[in-house]
Amino acid sequence: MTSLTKKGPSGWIVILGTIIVSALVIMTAIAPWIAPHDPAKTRVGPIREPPSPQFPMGTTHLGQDMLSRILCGGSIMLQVSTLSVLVCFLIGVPLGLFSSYVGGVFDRACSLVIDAVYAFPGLVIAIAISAMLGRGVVNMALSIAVVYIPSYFRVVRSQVLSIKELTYVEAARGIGAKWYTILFRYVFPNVIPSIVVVATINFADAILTAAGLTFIGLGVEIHIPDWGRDLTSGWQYLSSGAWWIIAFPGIMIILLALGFTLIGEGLSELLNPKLQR
Amino acid sequence: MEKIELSIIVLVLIGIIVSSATMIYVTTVVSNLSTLTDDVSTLTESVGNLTSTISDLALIMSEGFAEYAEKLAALTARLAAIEAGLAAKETLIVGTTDSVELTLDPAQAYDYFGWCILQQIGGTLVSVEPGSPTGADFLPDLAVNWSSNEDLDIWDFNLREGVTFSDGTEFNATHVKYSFDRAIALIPSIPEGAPAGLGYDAIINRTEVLGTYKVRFHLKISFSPFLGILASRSSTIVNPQYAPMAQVNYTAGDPRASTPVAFAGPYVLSKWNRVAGRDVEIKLDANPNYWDLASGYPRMEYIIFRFYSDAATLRLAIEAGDVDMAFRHITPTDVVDLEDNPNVKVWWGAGAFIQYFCFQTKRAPFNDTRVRIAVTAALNRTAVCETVFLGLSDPLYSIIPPGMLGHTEAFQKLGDANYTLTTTLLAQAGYDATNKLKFDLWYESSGHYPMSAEQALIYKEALEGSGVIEVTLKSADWAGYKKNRDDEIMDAYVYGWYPDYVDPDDYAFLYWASWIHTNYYNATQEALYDQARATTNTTLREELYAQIDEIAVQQCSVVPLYVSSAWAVTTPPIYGIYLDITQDMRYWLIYK
Amino acid sequence: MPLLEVGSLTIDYPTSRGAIRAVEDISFSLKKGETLGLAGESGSGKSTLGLSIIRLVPYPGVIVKGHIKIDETDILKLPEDEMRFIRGRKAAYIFQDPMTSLNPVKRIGAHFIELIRTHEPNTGKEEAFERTKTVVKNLGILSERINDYPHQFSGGMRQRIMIGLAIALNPDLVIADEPTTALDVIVQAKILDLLESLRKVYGMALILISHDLSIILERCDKIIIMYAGHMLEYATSIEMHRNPKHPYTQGLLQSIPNIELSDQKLVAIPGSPPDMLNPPKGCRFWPRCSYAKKICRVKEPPLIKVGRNHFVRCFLYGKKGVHVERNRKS
Amino acid sequence: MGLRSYIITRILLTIPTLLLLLSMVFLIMRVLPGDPVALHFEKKATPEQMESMRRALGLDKPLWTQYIEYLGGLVDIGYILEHGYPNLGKSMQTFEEVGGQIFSAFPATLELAFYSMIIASVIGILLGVISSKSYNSILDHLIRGVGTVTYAVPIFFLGIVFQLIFGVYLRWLPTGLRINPVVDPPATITGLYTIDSLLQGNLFKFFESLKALLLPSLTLGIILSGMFVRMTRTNMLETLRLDFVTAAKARGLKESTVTYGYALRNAFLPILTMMGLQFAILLGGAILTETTFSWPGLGRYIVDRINFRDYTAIQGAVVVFGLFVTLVSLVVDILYAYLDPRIRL
Repeated sequence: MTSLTKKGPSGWIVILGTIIVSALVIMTAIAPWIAPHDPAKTRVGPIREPPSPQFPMGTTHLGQDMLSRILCGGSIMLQVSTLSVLVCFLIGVPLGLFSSYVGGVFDRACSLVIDAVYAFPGLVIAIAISAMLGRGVVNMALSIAVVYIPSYFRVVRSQVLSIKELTYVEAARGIGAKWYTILFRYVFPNVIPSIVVVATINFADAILTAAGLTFIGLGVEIHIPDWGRDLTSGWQYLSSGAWWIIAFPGIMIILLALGFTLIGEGLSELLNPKLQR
Repeated sequence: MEKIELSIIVLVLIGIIVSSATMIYVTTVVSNLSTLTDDVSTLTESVGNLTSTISDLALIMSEGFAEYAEKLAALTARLAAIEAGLAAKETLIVGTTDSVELTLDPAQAYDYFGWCILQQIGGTLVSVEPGSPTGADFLPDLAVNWSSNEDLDIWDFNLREGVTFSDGTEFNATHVKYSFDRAIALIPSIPEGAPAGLGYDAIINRTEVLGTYKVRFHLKISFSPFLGILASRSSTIVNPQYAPMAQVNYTAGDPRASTPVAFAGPYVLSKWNRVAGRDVEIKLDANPNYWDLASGYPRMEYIIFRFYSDAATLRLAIEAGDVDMAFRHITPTDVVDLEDNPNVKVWWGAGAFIQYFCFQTKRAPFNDTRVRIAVTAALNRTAVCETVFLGLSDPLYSIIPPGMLGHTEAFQKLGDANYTLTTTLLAQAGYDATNKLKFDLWYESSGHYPMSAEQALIYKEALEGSGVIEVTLKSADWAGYKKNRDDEIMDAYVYGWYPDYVDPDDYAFLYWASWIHTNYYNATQEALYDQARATTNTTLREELYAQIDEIAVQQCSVVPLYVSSAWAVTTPPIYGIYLDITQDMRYWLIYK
Repeated sequence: MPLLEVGSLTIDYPTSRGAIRAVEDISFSLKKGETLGLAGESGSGKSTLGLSIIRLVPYPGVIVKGHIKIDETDILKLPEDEMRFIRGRKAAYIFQDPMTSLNPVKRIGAHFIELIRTHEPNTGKEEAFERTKTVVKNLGILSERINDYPHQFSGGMRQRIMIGLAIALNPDLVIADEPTTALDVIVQAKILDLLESLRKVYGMALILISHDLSIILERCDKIIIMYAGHMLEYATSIEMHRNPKHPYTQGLLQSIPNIELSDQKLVAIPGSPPDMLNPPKGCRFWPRCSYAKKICRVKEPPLIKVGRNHFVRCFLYGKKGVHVERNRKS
Repeated sequence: MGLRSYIITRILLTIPTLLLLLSMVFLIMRVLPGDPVALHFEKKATPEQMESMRRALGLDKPLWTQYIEYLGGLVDIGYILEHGYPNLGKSMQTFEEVGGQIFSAFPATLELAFYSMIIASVIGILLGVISSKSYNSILDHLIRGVGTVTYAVPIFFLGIVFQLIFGVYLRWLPTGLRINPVVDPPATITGLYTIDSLLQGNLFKFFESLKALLLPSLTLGIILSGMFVRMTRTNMLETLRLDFVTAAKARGLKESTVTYGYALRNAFLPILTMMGLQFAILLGGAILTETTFSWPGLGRYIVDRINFRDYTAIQGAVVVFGLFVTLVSLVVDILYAYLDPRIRL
């Protein structure tokens, strides 16, 4: 951490992002103990009550306490994004490593498929897959993962292709190292920094995509508090001017996504030699 | 910052200011025009005025600032004149979020808005009297009087003479026979159409022409609600010239649909455009050949539908006065808000849409009647109606909605959130606070029913409030939901019903309807139902339906939840709106 | 009246880990038509110094002290608008790499026309075009080629163009920053000859920046030896050649190969340039200096006059200084 | 390789990509739960009725036959000449021609994408240039901050906020649809309302459609501009450090000439390429924007149709999206070749 602060503004950006993300994670984790009401319980107050001392963030269209929902509502997004990043990582990275290392027809076929997915509006694919799999955290995470695997694949592949030709890898091959030794001992460590950057951006994107899927009506069940769902249901009461149902969850989503974006942006600047002056 | 950047920013800012100023100006001056610019052919004078207005506008721009105010005053005056002229022409602008699903062919149309348009442009033999509380008071339409035999399986109709279709074709008995023969003949090829849904082929044996203006229906069964079926949109009399026997027509893009000639109703369809399977433009013109012109119907010369795609936008439009009337769907929240708005008027009416709770009775836990009754007793209808529908729906304790023949309060017996009964019965079945009754409650998630998710949440809360039930909420979109229903994998689920014809006959059978897949069947109930269908004695029918309800309370296979109410919002002065139990909007009765 | 006068110029590059002093306390002056050589290893601050003369110290460098006067005007106090007219018209700059110094998406002619019309707005398009043709012809390039793009030219040709752009407005001063380093050896001499002949024709002053002392010795009147931002020695080129004082200068001269000396022993200076973030205390050169004494590590030596127009920054000279025998054999 | 053969190769290369996408979507749609046939029966249906329906929709044939027929329909030139759009099959929900439905919805998406792209480019490039020029200053940090935040904003949230402010509170701008429903849309020439109304000289309709267009395209444009700012800034920073920029400054050229004529002109080429890549993201964002603003375009069409398991409709829309993206990247590549004299062929 201290070494980060020495790297100038980029280091600070990373720290800021980490603080935001960890604050939100902690908030979500302890929410069940600090939430004043059961977030799903209806009619704890009047319907669509504006922020008041009793309900600092107002109430929803079902009379649920907005504050409790804000406190608890991040868990779904965090779960979805973590899971999707994990899936992407576990599929995209080995696939990228293997495909680019092996090369040949396999590599070309993989690249073709991946490029086709990459060049396409990701949300369309996510929506289609999500509709196919049905609701739930895991299904949502999977449909998002499919969209972002290509990013990992491409980054890993381009890195491996350049690393593969480096002298020390050639040397390792020369002394008869096994392909998996070369891949995981020599190549993989060099790819990690780029993957970390992709992963943080993936986190932010996954959160936004999850919110988008919820907005289209493919979110989780109603009894689970979720910022995305509150934002969506608030939108349906837009014309009655209940801004608090829209504003608070929206800001929370932005904060969470922003946290990850900041980490990603800071890291990529730290790791991009082109921009170091 | 660089000069060029500054200048671009300044330019953009100026652009925004200028364009918004222009926009505000143009809107304020011309917004009154907007309601008037619709029909180029009939409103040539207003178009002429508009063009000169625009050229004046151009003139104003080129001329000095001094003449500006003067010109503007003249312009405003002229606009007022145009508006006055148009108001006299009687155009009703209706805002809606509805869209015709597919077609306006009576042999296939089976959606609310399709039927709504059909009702304005088509004629049926009889029609329900506007404002009828039960929906069982019939008025002559294309038929002037009718009679049936004792067994209720032969019905004779004397037709109105001198009626012509909008293209001038004379209406006679052959058209009636043709319409029903066609509807039944098309059932195999369009099984999803209304005649199939209503079971025309199971009811009507044949149609016989007794004379130029006399027609007889031979039914397969004794059927008292036959007039209700005849009043429905699927019994609209078609003009053979535009409705070939073996072919569905009247879809958008079909020139015949856009030609205002096909039917014999108060209006003709003069414009119908769709984009991506949704309506963008529908216009109705008064039918010059309408048989009841003498009585002053239709009262408005033109009906123009404006299509909004969400309720919020529709609400803003009616508040801004962009439309004369907003009908279907202003949300409950919005309509409650709008009641406080002095500039609009909210019209209330009875509803006929009901929702009901279904149990999968073929396996545990709901193969045990005690468990079903216990869960029914724990439901809280009032909470749903108050919280979700803001009091705009009413708790329903009988499958037949209030106002209709045979409505009872049978399920009141079990109460709402009657946890004593729940715990007692569940204790008998072996469930208690430590060994809770656990089941999945399913709801539809793609907006097919109103506020499904919110409803489900309240049901769950009420059920779990008993302390002995644990509910897992699950959902599927409409496609998946129906598949799950057919696959019988859902423990408990919420379903809805929209009547085809306003008669208890179209509701009572829901308790055991096989397509709901509850696997519940009760021969006694069906016998009572058949008996009620075969008599016109209302007291007897009422009693029979009450008995059906009684059995239903003991069995709890399908449990009624709530009945909707209907509302429309208008900008006054608009009169002649009847929101009765038929759910029909009769636009030809509306006037300003 | 000197054309250019630089006084105690100090330039810093602030970084997050402290400031790097790229140029420290450098003073010199240049008369019209004179040529000055700036020699030193890469990173010695000679390019920064060169760019500072047209006030284009690369980001994030800042001039913290000193003055630069061109024709008696302190350019450091000029507003940016007026500074623009110094650049190109009074003082022109020729960059090291001709391959990257031209706008790849602009035609050659357009570069010239743009330059001429920027500084002389009254010039018509036709006239600018004619002038471009003349300049290009003087460079030894076919005038038809002015409609070509930079990538269609070779490196030598492009450097000719850069020189052409530098002299097009007949400036009083041309700063050539390693003008030949990126070029083939054969082309190098041609380019320098072209530069010299044009300089003579137009009577311009020239500052030639190079890491190659031999080129500077050959073509300049005066020479400044730079090391880690400091001016270590300043002398006329004859004096420098004949009588180099500073151990660093001596080392540089020894590392120049001389074809005429068949038995020449090329000696490299041991060690490497210092880390500019933590420069050595005292004399910057002491870690590499074979004559370093205790005082060199503690105190910074002052600039001492050791002859007419000859200054050196070393404790070996002056009151406490010891004369060092010239090692060079020639 | 000449420019023409380059373009032809590019087009040929996109065919396998499109084919792949098509097959993927075809398969995904087929494994979705829910029988499209059952959907048509609100209440009751006999197995025979279901079977006849299945036959009518061609669902009784084996999967690969359906696939081949689908592909065959796509390249049926005669059909295209007759209708003006390719044969994408009949909608499983409404039985209308999917090609026709998409053809009617596409201009809306095109118009939205076009204006959003303009807004995003103007905001993005301008701010990116300013930011890069004032590198590491407060202004730079501010612009970068705004750019980063826009990246983290859910697109529909921005749209909703705009609706709330400009639609509900201020009532300046409509919250949805392409033109105020009270106004008849301009007669179709290009399908883009703003252009059609101008072509017909109807200023009133032009303003009306512009009003409706403003919020959606601003929403999409602003969200996208965050990425454009970042791209522009990075590329400008790299370019500004290149010798020819310093050389241009050393020649005393005007600051604006140096920034825009030299640096931006050169940085623009990589920016252009990336803009092409962003286009897919823009279309993804368009789906949410269209849903938010009830914009009757392709995105909303897809969302509408997914609930109905309308295979053919979704397939068709996906193909059109794919073609659109392909076309845009093709145009970008050609533009690149045109703008960069080094690869002018």
